[in-house]
Amino acid sequence: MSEIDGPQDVVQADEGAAVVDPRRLHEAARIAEALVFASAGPVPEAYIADRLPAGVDVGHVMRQLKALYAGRGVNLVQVGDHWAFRTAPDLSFVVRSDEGEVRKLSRAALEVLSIIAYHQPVTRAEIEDIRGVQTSKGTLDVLLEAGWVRFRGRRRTPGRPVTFGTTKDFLDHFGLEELRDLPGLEELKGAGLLSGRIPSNFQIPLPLGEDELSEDEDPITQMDLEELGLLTPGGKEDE
Amino acid sequence: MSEIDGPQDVVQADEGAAVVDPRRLHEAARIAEALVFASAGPVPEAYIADRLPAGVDVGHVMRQLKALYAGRGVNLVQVGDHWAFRTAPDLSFVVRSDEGEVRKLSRAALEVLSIIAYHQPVTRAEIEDIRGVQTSKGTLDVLLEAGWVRFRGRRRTPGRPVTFGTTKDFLDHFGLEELRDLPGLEELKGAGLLSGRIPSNFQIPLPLGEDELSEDEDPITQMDLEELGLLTPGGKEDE
Amino acid sequence: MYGTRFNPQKTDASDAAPMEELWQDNRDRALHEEGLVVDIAGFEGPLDLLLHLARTQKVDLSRISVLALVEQYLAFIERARQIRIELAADYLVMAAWLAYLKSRLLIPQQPKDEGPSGEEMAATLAFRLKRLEAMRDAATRLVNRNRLGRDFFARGAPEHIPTERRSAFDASLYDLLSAYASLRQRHAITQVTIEKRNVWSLADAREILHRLMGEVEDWTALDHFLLRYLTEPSERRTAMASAFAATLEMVREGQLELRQDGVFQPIFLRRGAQAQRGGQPDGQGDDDHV
Repeated sequence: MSEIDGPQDVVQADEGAAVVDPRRLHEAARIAEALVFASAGPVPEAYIADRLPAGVDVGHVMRQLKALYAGRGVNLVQVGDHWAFRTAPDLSFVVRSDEGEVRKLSRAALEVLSIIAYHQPVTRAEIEDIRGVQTSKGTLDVLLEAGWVRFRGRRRTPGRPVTFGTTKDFLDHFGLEELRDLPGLEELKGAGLLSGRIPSNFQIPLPLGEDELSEDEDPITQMDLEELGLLTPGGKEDE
Repeated sequence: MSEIDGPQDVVQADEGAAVVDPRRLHEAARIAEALVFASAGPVPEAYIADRLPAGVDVGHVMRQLKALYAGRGVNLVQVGDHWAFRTAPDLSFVVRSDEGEVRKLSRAALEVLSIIAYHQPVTRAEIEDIRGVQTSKGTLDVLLEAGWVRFRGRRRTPGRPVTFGTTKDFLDHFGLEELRDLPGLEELKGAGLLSGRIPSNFQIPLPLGEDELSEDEDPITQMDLEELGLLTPGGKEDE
Repeated sequence: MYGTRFNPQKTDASDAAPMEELWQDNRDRALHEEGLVVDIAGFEGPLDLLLHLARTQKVDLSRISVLALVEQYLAFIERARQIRIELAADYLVMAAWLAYLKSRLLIPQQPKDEGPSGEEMAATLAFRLKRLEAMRDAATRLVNRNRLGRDFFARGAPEHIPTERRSAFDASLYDLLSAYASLRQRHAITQVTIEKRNVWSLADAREILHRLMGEVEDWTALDHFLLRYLTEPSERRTAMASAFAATLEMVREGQLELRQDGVFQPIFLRRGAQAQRGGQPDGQGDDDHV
């Protein structure tokens, strides 16, 4: 028995998993491990699945691997529907990266990033409404360039404004498995602060021009975060 | 007991190792693991030793870690007096299968692609007019090869020039539901991608959808392609 | 009541693990009781200022006195005006709205009154402040999470880049859009410079007139003067306008005389008394020999 105290004791048989030859499963785990370990960026689960022996459930394998690495210096983490190995955060005192500093965000950029994360999909006009100020040029640019924010689609309202959302890199960077893990998301939702609905129909005017597009108004399918409840049911987005 | 068949059974107590608190040893192994994982190159054993808790024998820890990873998809290997993680040799086929395939699109190709996206249907002459430089055949070939650009039709003007457009794969790759989701002038400005210093008559076209032919456009036929010599099987790219 | 400094990032969690310097633009958002320093530049718009004022009430945002808040804001704006600080339009618009809100809150609503009641408006304001504050807190919590490249790390020596894409090429939408935007922008700006050359500045016109003066003894039509410069039809209008404006100035200096026999008739000019004496104007005549 190893003094190093291997992680074997935390691994439990996954319920409901198909009964597969253990050697096949072991081989699958080795392949998954190698694929994710060899990559710096998160690896799509579907990509791993394609490379596993037939009949092996990728989700099952990944959950087992995650448990296997849970107490170790390197952890297997989920980033959306991707997987990545990352050093354990509590070891940050000893591990230092040679590559420069983590990107610093201006106060405004950070605020805009949070608003996009919690309210997505969200238009620029809505961001400005929440902040009560025009978004200066370059703020969104910085977030787009960092790869944390992306154009998601268009809102099905007059003018069809473009909506913004966060990316997989955003989740990866902030150590989030999924958007549900955003700190305080539930409380904010519970307090009605993410609904975008203001209790009365009155709005404080913004004196300067907001986004106004006069392009055509074909319906578009909106990517759904509805499941997350980040979208107001019924889609009254125009406050 | 894990079905994945954890590596515990291969680890053996190292003979002659000093008796150390197992938790201390476990912590040392975590640190060593994280250090080697995050490093861009093989890590000197002395470097690791410096970062381990006092009284822990680095050689002992590394040998144990090596044993721990021996049967796994990733192995800890010794290179002189340095340590590194490597994909298990028998799995290199999984990792290398598509190595080196992904290339960054050149600046010129990005420009041409974006012009085709926004201005489609667009002829080569028009692309050159917008860019102000000649477009090498190689650039268009790269885009055709990538599967992002296609021949749409032929313009009903003298010479019947071929028109270019984007493909479904283009939309998929860039996460667009439809061409109309491409941000317009106001949105590019709002996102800081276009500065305010543009003439008032500056316009960004609304691209014509994939399946719509414009009025002065004929659908392209197989014959056209052959006649034009544009169907080079295998796509000899000259970039 | 303007006493405290507002440093949202330091209110909580300041004793938690290594706090990063959160903001690049850690501007001093100080408001002093004396009212001598009213630093509007420290605020990001009127809502931010209102939130700051609300925080000084030191109560839960849902229980702030909106009326008191309105008065604080209006007093702040008033003070800023007294010491002649230039206020952005947003602040004044907000002040007007708050003044209206105040009147709504003070005067009981008439039965047939249209629009939201003062209470509804106040609730709206409180909601917006609460939401902004919530987003501020969320931002702080977000940025203090363990972060990739600072607290946890990726594989330092990756062995491959997995890709699901059939495409052998990589590019993001951002790459695409920024390539397009900068390309179009580059060309748009080039065009602007070309157009600029088509416009005669006053200085240009003056310089040309100076050069031509030696050649003119008697009354000559302005058109004739400029004939050689007007090969490009598009330049005609700007050349005439600038040249005429320049002649007026030169007439004032006595270097030219100007005559027009009737409306829409040709404009004639000849050397003025100053020029005949060989006097050069000081000032703008510095670059007349090219």
